[in-house]
Amino acid sequence: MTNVGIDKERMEAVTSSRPTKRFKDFMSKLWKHRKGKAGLIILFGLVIFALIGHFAAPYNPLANNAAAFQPPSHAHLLGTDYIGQDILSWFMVGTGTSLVVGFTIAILSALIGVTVGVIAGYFGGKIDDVLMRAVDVLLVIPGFPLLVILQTFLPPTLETTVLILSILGWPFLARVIRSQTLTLKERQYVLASKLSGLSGMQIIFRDIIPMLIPIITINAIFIAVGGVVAQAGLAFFGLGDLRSVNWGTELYYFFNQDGIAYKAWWWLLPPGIGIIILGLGANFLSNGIFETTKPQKGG
Amino acid sequence: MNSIIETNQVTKEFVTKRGFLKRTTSTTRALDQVNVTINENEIFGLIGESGSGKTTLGLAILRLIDLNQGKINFFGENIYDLKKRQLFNFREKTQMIFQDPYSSLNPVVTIYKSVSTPLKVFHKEMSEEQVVDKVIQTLETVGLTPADQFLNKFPSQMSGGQRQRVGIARAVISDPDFIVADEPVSMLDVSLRADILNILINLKLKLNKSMMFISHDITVTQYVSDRIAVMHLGQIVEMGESGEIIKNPLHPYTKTLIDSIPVPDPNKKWNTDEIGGQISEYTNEGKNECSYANKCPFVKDVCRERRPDFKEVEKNHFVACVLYD
Amino acid sequence: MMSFPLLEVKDISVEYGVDGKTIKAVNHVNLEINKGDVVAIVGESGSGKSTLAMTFLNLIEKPGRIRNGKVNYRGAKGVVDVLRMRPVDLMRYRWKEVSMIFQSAMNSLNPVMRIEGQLRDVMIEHGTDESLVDAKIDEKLKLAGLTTSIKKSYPHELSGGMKQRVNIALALACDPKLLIADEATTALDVVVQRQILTRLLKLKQDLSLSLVFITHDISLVANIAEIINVMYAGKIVERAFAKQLFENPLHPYTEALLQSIPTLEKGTAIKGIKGTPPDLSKEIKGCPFADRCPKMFDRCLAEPPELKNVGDNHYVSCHLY
Amino acid sequence: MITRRYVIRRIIYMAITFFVAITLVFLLPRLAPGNPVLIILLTKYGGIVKPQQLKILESELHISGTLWQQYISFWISLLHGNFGPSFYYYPQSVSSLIITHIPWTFFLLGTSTIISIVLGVAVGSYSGWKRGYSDSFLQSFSIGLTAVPYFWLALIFQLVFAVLVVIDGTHILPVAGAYGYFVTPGFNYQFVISLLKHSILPLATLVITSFPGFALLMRNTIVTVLDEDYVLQAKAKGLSLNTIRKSYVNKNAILPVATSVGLAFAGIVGGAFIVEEVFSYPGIGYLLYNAVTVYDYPLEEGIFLIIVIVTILANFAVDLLYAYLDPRVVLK
Repeated sequence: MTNVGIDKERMEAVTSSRPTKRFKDFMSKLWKHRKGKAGLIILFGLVIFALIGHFAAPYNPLANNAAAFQPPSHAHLLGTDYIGQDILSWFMVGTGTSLVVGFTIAILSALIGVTVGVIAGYFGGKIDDVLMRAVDVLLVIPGFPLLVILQTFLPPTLETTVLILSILGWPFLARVIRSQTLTLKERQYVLASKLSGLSGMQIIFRDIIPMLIPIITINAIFIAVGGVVAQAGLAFFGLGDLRSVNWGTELYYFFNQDGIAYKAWWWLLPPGIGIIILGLGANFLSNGIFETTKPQKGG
Repeated sequence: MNSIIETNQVTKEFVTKRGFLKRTTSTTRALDQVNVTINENEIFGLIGESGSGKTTLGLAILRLIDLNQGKINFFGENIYDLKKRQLFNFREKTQMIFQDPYSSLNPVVTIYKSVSTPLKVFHKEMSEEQVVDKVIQTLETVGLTPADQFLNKFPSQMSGGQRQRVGIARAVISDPDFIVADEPVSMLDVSLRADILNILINLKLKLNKSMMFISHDITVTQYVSDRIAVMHLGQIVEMGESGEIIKNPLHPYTKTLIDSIPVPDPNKKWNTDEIGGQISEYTNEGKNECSYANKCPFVKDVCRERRPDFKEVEKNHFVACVLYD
Repeated sequence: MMSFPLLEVKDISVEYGVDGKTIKAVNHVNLEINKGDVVAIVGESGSGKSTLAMTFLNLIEKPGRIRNGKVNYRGAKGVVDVLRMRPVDLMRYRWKEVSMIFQSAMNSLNPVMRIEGQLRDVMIEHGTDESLVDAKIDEKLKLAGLTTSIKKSYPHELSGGMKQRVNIALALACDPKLLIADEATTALDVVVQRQILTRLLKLKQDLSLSLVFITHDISLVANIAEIINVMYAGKIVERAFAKQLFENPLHPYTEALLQSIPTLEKGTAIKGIKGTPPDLSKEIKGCPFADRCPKMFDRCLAEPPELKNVGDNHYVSCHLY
Repeated sequence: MITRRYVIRRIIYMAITFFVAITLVFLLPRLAPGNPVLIILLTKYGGIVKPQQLKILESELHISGTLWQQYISFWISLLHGNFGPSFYYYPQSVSSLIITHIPWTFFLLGTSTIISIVLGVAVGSYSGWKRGYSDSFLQSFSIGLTAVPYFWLALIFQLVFAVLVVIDGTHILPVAGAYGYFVTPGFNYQFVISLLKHSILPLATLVITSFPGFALLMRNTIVTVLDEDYVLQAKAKGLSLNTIRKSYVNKNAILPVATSVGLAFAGIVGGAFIVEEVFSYPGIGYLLYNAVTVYDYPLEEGIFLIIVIVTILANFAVDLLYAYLDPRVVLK
């Protein structure tokens, strides 16, 4: 053949798999999608807000040197709480904690869920049976009462709460991933990879997991939001680490320290609005990812 | 002529469970004591309707499913006895071309990566430059010229016909001895089929490949094949030289099949008097009877009493039917 | 004697808006179907043949839209344009006058309704007397070659061939004048395909139906159709009686198509058509087949050819004639 | 279609789920190192406890004998329906406490689930069928509502109806309890009215936060179903829009909603519990909240096991309903 002398540049162009370019393409598509863009902006905004809170909150959230139950004023933009702590600072720092909680739960749950789902779906047989029965059991036990029982006996720290929520957060994802894997493994290119001599693990990482990334991301986003809400709910129930500064404990103190009697709406609104904004951002972003990655209908 | 593949009493059963408030299991024989021999440097056509077991046989010959019974020899060695290392060597020597050009290429993997994979796995000694050269050369063999411009493309940037060529390139690049082509043109537009079929014929003529060509379309099959086997409900009912099968079909099923083919001749209008009866669905449940007995116009009592033998009626022309006893 | 077409398509164009692009799926097509005709429309995927058939029932839906043209139907009350009917009239026209067997037999039956129910609702809504419905359901199922016992089944309990026959029974439910079969047998095995198509031809004779077959399989239409339309890139490029078309194909596309299909006679080599069909979202200045045509010359790139009668009702759209 | 095999398998699987839940409840206190009784006493009560309570704790936790013997005696008492005495409400038994409180939870859960499904399906099918502006409005509205956390909404209702909107010293709507202080429980007009009034805010909280999920799902499946070939064929058949909608679209679109009810139910349970806490509604969620506050472990465990049983049965019922709705489903 005449093509023996291939220059280095072309070699690289041919052999690189170009994952960064695919990511860039995806991001630019997402940015063009109205909801996807809105989701990105909202979530990015929340992160910035939390970062500012971490480094430059107006007050130490746990310093109680102002008068209690002060409505919003110049000194305290969101007023003060039952022992005179600055609510804006509380909320800013709390946003950070809640976001970290959600993010960690999402990562841990997604790791477990994807591993279980892909293994069950790809290898099938007995492993699949056992794993899926476990998933069914976990799915049917109502989460909140189970959380209450677990948190009662485990040390009341934020870490245990995150751990429990991660351990309980994956079953639904595992089920979704398994059914997707079952479809994907019927694709002829999986058989082609097998015939090309690739091993099961190589096929999983080449032909299965890349296709699952959008659906994993979408589910992880919902797990993150669910985790934030669940942690807040637990804290609200008086469980977990009540000294931690986050959205849930803010609501807990509002409810248990006469926030209602003092009509302290400025205390109640921020955490709820925070959760709503997070939920909206997550919804928009996942909707954007879904619509920009779904396969085009063939003509 | 040397045989490359020899199947011996190959049987594969699928079990389905169903029933209302009481459990029944039914067994379907996808392959029922199949004996075929595929020779070196030959295209062996396998035809049958959907559900006849033809794809299952293709998968069995590549050891992609487990058998209930029987053995399959590849160059005289039973592939179901191969150990891990030998199986790897067997994989190197066999390949498959798929039906669906859209599902047979991973959409996020470039053409270069798809096609080069068998080479990189089976020929680890090759340098990257050699691999690129070989990929380019192979793409040009299947008519993707200039090959350069396809290397970095993703499947979504190519047409169905081009993708099917990529699939063929992937199958031949590691220089296998034997290829199973499973309905390789049935999803392509009519005007694109001819080129693909001609490429397959050239693989045999120029590269001395042996092939099993699976299809439901007799016209297409006889165009590429040297010999044809007709499959019905998991059994081979007739086998012979392809011209002979078309001109002189023996089995009643083969006759019906050939009669039903549309021919591009306006003088052969279909006769509206010969309306067939009701269609019913049958499966091979492994009963001791001819698999065609339920539909055959020439059915006799004996057809339901035993299975007809698969015998050579004329030279190299085999049929399984009591009419030729 | 003047013959009046049963259905007359005049200068129809259909577009699809996808991803900000406009795809011209059907481009200024004219077609006539006379009473008792068996007409075939042959074309490869993307040629616009199914879209064209959809206009007969005014069934084009978003993102598609009919750009211009008329579909004139000659009914009991004279000629009406199907595309401009009042919704009430359109409901009455559909299925009662023109019915259709869809390509996707597997998916075109309602999965949660028994076969019986799907025949019953269309009969009742088109005014069949309640007391006659049961007998008619049985009659139509028998016409389609099915045992009447399957009426109690759900679609998922039937095989592909049986579902397609249910679709035939459905298409006959209201005794239409014209039946469109859109790739009605593509997914089926050849034996079943032949059984179903001969049955349709028989029904055509017995019930004085007109038939339109839409298919990609040019061999198939030779055996069943009287008049054949060849479609390419949204246009009819050739129309002739079956005998003429196969014995004397005029358009280079038809010629190439016939050369690309294998026949049972051994030894005749076949060859494909090089290139791919044009991108219908782009403006095509000349003949849409020009860049794949072996006989292409300058004029082909400059101006689009018209569909002309070159004698004996043989129409072709090519600058060679 | 439901096979016997399915029913048997399902019963076994329900038993397994229950078994896992019970074992978890049994093992949890033992996971912590040391004597669980001492740990509870020291950490939760600072060691100050009546001798009587110490006894209850010991018998309740079944801490005599080997782990295996403890486990068996734990099972035996459970099988007798005996969750032991409550730690805090002594001498009332856990079972009697649950029995007096659970009807309220059933009422909240049942009513809110049904209203949410009906409302969700109605809004979703309107939205999916209509498309256009009202659809995008309803969609954004539903998405917005799904993001609202129920406990926060409950607090907003509290704030508004307990202190902000009080006319002449009376509340427009009651904000605590299940019925008024002065009415006598029974089938009398005053009681029923009081009951309904008290349920408005808790129900509203639950319905507002859970119906949008059903609405979005219904809307999306309607949109998918409208693309199906059988809907196109139904249009070609010249059927009236009403028939197409009823027999072809809704009948198919309702199926995914039916499957989601089981999962959603497990979620609504959590919502109901917190709502009971906020509105001092005397269901088992409120009871659980109190149990958590006073470290009444036997009570927590009893409530947990009861709610597990209820959810398992609800899921089973949903599966049967689904098999009834979709002829294609064979429950094997």
